[in-house]
Amino acid sequence: MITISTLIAVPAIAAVVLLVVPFARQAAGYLALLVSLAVLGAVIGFIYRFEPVAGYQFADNVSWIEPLGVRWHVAVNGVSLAMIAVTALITTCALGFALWAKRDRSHASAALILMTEAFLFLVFAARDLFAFYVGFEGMLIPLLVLLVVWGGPGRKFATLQVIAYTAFGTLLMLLGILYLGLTAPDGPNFDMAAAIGRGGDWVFFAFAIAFAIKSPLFPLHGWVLPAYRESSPEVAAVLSGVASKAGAFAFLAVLVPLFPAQAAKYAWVFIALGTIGFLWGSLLAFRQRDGRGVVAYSSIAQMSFIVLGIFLLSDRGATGATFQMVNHALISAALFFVVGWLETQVGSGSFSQLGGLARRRPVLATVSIILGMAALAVPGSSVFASEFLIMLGAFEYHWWLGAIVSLGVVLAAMYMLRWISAILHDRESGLAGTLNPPDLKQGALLAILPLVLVLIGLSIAPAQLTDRVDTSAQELFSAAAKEAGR
Amino acid sequence: MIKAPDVNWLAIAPMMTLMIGAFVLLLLASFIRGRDRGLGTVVGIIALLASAGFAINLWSEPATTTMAGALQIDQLTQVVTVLIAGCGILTLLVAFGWNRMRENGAEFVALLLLIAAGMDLIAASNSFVTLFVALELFSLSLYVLCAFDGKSKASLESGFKYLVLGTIGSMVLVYGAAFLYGATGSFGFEAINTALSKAGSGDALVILGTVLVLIGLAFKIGVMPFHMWVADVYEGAPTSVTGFMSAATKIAAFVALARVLLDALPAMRDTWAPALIIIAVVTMILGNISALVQTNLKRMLAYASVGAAGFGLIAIIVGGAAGTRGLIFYLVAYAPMAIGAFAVISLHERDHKGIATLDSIRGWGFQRPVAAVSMVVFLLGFAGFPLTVGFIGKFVVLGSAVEGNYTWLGVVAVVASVISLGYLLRIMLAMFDRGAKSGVMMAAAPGIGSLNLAILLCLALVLIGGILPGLGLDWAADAAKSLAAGR
Amino acid sequence: MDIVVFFVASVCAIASATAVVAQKNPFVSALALLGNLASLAALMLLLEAQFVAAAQIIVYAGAVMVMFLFVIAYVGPRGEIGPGVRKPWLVALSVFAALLIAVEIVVVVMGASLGTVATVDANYGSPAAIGEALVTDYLLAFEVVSVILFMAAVAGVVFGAGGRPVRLSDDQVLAKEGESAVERRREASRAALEAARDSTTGESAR
Amino acid sequence: MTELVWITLALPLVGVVMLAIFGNKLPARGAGLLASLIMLAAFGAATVALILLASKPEDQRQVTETAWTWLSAGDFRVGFDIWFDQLTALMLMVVTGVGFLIHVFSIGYMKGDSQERRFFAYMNMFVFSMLVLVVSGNLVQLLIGWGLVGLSSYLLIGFWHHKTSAVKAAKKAFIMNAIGDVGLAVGIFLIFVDLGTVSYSGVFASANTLSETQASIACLLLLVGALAKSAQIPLHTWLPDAMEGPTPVSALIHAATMVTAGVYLIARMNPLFFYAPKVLDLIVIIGVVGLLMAGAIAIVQTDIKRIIAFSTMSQIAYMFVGVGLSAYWAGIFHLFTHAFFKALLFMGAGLVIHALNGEQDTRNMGGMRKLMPKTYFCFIIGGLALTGIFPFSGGFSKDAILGAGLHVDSTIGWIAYVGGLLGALMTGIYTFRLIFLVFHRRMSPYAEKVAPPLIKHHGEGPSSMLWPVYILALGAAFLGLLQIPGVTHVMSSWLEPISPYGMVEATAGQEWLTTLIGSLVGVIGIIIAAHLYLRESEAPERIRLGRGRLIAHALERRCYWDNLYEWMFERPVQWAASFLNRDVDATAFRWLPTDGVGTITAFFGRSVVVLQNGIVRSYALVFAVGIAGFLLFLLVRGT
Amino acid sequence: MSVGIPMFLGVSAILFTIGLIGVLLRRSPLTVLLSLEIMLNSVNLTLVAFSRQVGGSDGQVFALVVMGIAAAEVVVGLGLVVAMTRRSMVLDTDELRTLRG
Repeated sequence: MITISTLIAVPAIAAVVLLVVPFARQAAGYLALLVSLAVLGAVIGFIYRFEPVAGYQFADNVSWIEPLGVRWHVAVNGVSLAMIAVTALITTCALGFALWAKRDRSHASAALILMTEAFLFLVFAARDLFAFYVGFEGMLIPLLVLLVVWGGPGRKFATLQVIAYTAFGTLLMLLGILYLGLTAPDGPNFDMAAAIGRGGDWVFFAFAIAFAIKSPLFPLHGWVLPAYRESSPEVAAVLSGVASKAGAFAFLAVLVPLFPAQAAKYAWVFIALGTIGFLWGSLLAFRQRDGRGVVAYSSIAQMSFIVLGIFLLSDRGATGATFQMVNHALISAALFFVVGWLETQVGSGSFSQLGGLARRRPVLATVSIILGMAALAVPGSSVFASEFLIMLGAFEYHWWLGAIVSLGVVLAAMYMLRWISAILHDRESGLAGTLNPPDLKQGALLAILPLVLVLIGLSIAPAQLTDRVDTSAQELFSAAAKEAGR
Repeated sequence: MIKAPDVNWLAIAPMMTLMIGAFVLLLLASFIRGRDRGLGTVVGIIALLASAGFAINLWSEPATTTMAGALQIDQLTQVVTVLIAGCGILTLLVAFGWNRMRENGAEFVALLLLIAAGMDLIAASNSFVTLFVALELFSLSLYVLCAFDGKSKASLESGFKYLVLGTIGSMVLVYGAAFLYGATGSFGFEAINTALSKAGSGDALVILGTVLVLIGLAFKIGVMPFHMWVADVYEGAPTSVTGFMSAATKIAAFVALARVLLDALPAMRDTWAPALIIIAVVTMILGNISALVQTNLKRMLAYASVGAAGFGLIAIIVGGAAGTRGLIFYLVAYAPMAIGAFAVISLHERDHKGIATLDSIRGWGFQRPVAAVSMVVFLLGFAGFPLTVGFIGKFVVLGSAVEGNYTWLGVVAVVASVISLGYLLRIMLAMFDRGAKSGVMMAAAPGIGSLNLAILLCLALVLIGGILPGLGLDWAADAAKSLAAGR
Repeated sequence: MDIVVFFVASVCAIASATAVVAQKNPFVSALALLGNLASLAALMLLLEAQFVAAAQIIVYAGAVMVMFLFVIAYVGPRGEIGPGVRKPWLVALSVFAALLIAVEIVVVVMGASLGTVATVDANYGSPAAIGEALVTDYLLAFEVVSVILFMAAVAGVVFGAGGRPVRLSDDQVLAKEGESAVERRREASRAALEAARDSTTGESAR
Repeated sequence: MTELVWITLALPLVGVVMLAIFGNKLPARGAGLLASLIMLAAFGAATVALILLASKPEDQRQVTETAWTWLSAGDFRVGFDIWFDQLTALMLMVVTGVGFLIHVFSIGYMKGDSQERRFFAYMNMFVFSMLVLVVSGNLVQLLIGWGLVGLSSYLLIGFWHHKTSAVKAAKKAFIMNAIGDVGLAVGIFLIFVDLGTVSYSGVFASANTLSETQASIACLLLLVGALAKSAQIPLHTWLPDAMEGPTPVSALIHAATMVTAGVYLIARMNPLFFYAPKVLDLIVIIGVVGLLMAGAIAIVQTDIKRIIAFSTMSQIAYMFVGVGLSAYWAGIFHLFTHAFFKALLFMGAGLVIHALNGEQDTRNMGGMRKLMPKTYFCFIIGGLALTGIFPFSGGFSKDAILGAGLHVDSTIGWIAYVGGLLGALMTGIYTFRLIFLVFHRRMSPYAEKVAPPLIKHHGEGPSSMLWPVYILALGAAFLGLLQIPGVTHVMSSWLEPISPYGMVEATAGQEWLTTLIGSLVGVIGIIIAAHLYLRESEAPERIRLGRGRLIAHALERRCYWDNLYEWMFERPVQWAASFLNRDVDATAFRWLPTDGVGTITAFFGRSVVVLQNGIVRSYALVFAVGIAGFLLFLLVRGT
Repeated sequence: MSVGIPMFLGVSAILFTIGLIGVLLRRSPLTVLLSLEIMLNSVNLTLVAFSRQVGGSDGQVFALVVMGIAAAEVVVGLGLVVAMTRRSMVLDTDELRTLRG
């Protein structure tokens, strides 16, 4: 029987094996891919076994560090299972892309990506604050090394900025976790269930800042651009696709249920920041000069929007936010693959070096347009469905909030169209004109295609996802909603 | 007829083993010439293992005092003994390939054993007299070890600086002890505690004594503003010694501080707590900030250890069961990381045949991936990342702060920790700098095997301690009970 | 009577200590330290610590100082050679800080309510009493001190090992310290030799 | 019956998928044939469905069916629905029928373009999107169709993506439509918040619970969507630019189907608009202003397709007037006839453009009558229908709208009536100006050089291009007969049931009167056009530079709407984005918390280690100062 | 006994300070070591004085221990000075500045 613990352990162990055993170059990459595929299969198994009812399922709960009252308690509900599934998918694609891109020291890079996956699983499944923290901060380690070793030319400052920034928030949260765990009524107890409602305002904000940085929520987004710009595409995909979701997920699955009173009291803060961030990111994405910049700022916008959705403390907000997390994960990962492909083929992601690539490259054009259109939430896309839910929630919160947020959608249309045009349209110019890259095919396409297909699937029947997460999401915010009198 | 005091030989066996080991080694070395290195290492490791063995053997024994009450043999002593023995063994492995070991290996190992004995004595000390002699035993030997590399002027310079400043520190400590003696009539910790808890804490003489003692010990720990020696000495001393110092000295000095403040001077908390808070805050922030601008790795890590010492002070300030356990575990956790990091630097110095700087290690990580990855783990441990023992150390200390309503100190520690990332990451970045052409020639330097072994041992300890720290925490909790505050 | 002895000894102690610090020539400083030790021994006698006072003379004057003098003779009785770092504010701050410490301690000890001085019997401070304490209550300290002294011997071996001493040639000194330094060094070593000769003759005369 | 609707809906999607996946394996012609055949099949299915619907008793002519729950969150559930009633059936006919003809036309028009398969895939996708829009049974699905047609329109306008102007136009259209989508979405939110449902049946059933304010705001927001999609003031500026797309696209999307979606929306939501009479009045006013403005602008344009585009805008404004007057059937009727005659005109224009090797400027045309007599003939029919001359189709439908204005007999009604007649005059002028410029007069040097050899080679066009034109010409000529005042009333009675609150329908007398006046006005317009443009004369230029120069300038600059938007939105947004990015974000959020803090700390670090100067006595000094300081602090504090 | 213990303590404090000033101001390593000896002695005086005050022998024993350690310290210190001389190092503490920053 595969348990959640196995799910976490398999990629972790595989990572260690890959690091230690000297495999031949390609073999390591394929092995990692195989492992991640197996994990993905197991996750799909979980999805089938999952019952869309309240509460957490598939729990593993054993003592871990007895003297500290730390337990290894992992379990999933609909929301976390959705995130785990998307993590498994994106990791697989990232490994595939890395294999295609022929990264040097492939065994190490693959191992680190698998390690990230394991940490992310832990974040999404942990029901113990200590374990949660281990995952939340631990995932920085492989990402850090990936950034340091395989990063772009500006990786030095990027690494410093990213790690210091995110670690700051995380460490603040550590204080909060310690408070919750050590002041438990009967001895130290880090279980999340035991921490509900015990934290004060400062603990709440310690958690919130950590999550806001990771998400990233405006105005704590300074690390995003360097991180996304300097990491290799598959790492950027994992980073923007799922690692950042850890923050938003934690808002929904940790912060809101653990601090119902504060969540209700300070919801307006996050709604305000989310709104500003949504508009801010959208507006600034419009002025970026390269593909990564646009994806980075659109991520800021989207993540702020997700946080906004979470703090609406309503069905629409929470389900929409979960859904949007999945969508944005798929889209930003795929966009990074496209950008990464462009960079390998053209040697630059700068808009001034691109253009006219739609000619004679139907696959690239189709993929880019599908992704772009999904990103700008063209009605009928899965992003539209999720954004629709969040906006509806915003509208239910207050009509003017819905109205303001709507502005962001228009801005999103503007920057995504600019992205598509800059890559695909006009005459071939710059390096793209000189190098005349081939069409997107085989390896890179295989990495992108699953994401696109899942997006299309979710567009056709988004209820397949929302039905599964609805109950869980409702459970997460219901206490806070009650506090808020909603 | 003077009746000599009873001696519990079993209880003092760990220290005795070390001292006897030192004598025997020197004796043997005078007969067996030219085999200094192997002989020293073997005897040293045997002695250290034996001392650790004796200490473990004593673990379940109840706490006793011996040598006419001069020594207090309890679980804290045992933990420290085992730790110091571990540090010693690792240091011997690190030092094995070092040139000086061929010439004066026996002396080196003998001094190391004496230092270890001194440190064990500190952990067992029950009065200022014992504390002082133990402190001097290890300090004086350490001055010698720092200056051991006679060919290097930097080494001599560091030894001399350490000596001058260290002596002032010792004098301040004794001076303070004298005032406490004058006020209470005794050097014994328990007697002082009894007298002070009766008399109250307002007496200027006692305050004077407390402050001077505090400063003397603060000097030994190397916290601001009494840290000025640290960077220079760490940089100048032979790297194996630096590693040993950063781990073992810290343990000894912290245990001394804990014994003095928590056992002898709990009544003076109003005096020393504010001082320690100021020291801790300043040290954590400025120590790490100073490290930020360094380019010499040993120096950088020296400042890092200053910062880490400030962090350890939090646990003493908080006190209580949580604080003392936190402190002891933090020391346990810190040791393998520090020794490991300096071992890697040592390896690099041998590869590079020169000092380790951010420039010299550029790209080195690709040549020695195992060592470099281990270094990354150690550095992440310093920064307190999960799955390293450093995280658990940080966890328990911060936990004690939060529990003891010193959360704001925790926030300062967090800020300091983030600053520390600034330089820790720079080391990693430099090691894995793809662009740089490493000028290092990978000559087959001697003794790399034992060095690698030491690094891997440290790595294993750091990781195991990070993933399954339960046992260590139990030990720390038991050892904490040896302190009045820990009960 | 006690007061007179006290003041004389104190003034001697302070004066000789000042001399130690103030003298340019280490040789002279070392000799001044002898005076300081002697004055302190006198003060200790006033405090009825006969054994300690005796040990002070024997250990310090007899052993430690001799060692000092040997080394001073060995390295040459050079005073301060290099130009040094001269910053007036550094000096001022040093003196200020040291004086501040002195004032603080003096204020505290002078104002301390020490209570009555304990009455002691004749045995107090005698070699017998101290000796007994050393082998009973302070057996450990006693033993450890011996280990430390043993360690110091090892240290001597460590520092003494290696090649023969290298004296700087004049050229090297010149290169290092500039022309005037050579002259200064010669001057200093001559003076030191003079002083050494003086002191030994003086002592034998006494 | 519903199966047939599903089939109709699914067929174009199948076409898209097949073209996307197997497109590369098909021969070049195959793509067009496949797409057209699919359209034919869809048209057939839609026709059968219509017949089946008509064969039902009148009270059962409305069917709904849900395929699956599309989206759910709490009590919010949206299904993928069809809602099949008289209006839907009519729209299906227009979309598939006209769509089929245009597909066929495209086979010839796009021949030789290397991107044919992509074109037909997009075209099929557009049809699918439009069908989703019209068959939807709930507002969210409507919005999906709404957005997807926008997307298809974007793709097709920018079909020739190597042309910068085309890409720009596509983006502009998309963004304008996105604004409309958002307005519509917000309207839907409001409806859901107020009524708790988004399905048509639910909304219609509970619309009476809304207060007038609520209903008005909701309808206003829906109107925003309608205005954007139908290119009405003030969201109309994209339509003329959209003519950068291939001509069949203009015919299908920017004349026949998509741009009329706004009219469809208002007609569809009429039970809701019933409770917002002020909004209906507003629609009329917007319509009147729009039809006058667009007509006036059309008079001065020189690009053949832009003239037709402004004409389209003007005609849709008529439809708005119609639905605004609650004469929904009249609006839809005009939509229906307009689809034919406007597609006809576009295709005719396409033939001309084809014959002139892509030239669109009327100044480079002239005298084409002799070269392209069939086209000329059809164009004349289309022009007459557009001008609304009795008995061509446009006349009946337009006069139904104007007659409704007369019938209402209120201020708004009179505004609509008079404005509509004035619009008819302009329609006459610009339509025949276009015809005269293109087909009459002397051939321009360019046309003389290019056209004859092409015509000689191809004829007026391949049969696949000509036959659709003929069929459309038939429709344009005779479809008006469906509704001869006082004689036939197929349209009004067929559409009667979609409005539970009844529709405005003029009496036969009013209609005949309107027809008389309307035709008269149209003829006057034609005469004016003939006077000014039939022969080369100085008159237009004199007016342009003389007394009418201010108006002419304004009209040539399209009444400054583009400039207004540029200065009001585009530039401020760009400026703000640049400023925020370059100055605020880069400094306050990117530099300050990361590099900034780093720089500051490093500076402090360097200051701190200044003390560490290597001199042991200064270390001792720090030590001494520390001792002194702590002693002082703690002694003072402790005692 | 007519001289109060505080007087002795005061003298020892002054001696301590003088020793400290020596360390702070003098640059010759030998003088610095001598200054350290002064500090040691002053501490010894304090110990002895307090021993008299308390009436026990602990203070005196401690003073003896300090003395012994001082001897060892001098050995190490002087050994270092000798070693430095052998390495041709300039005997001036201000010149010992290779380690800094």
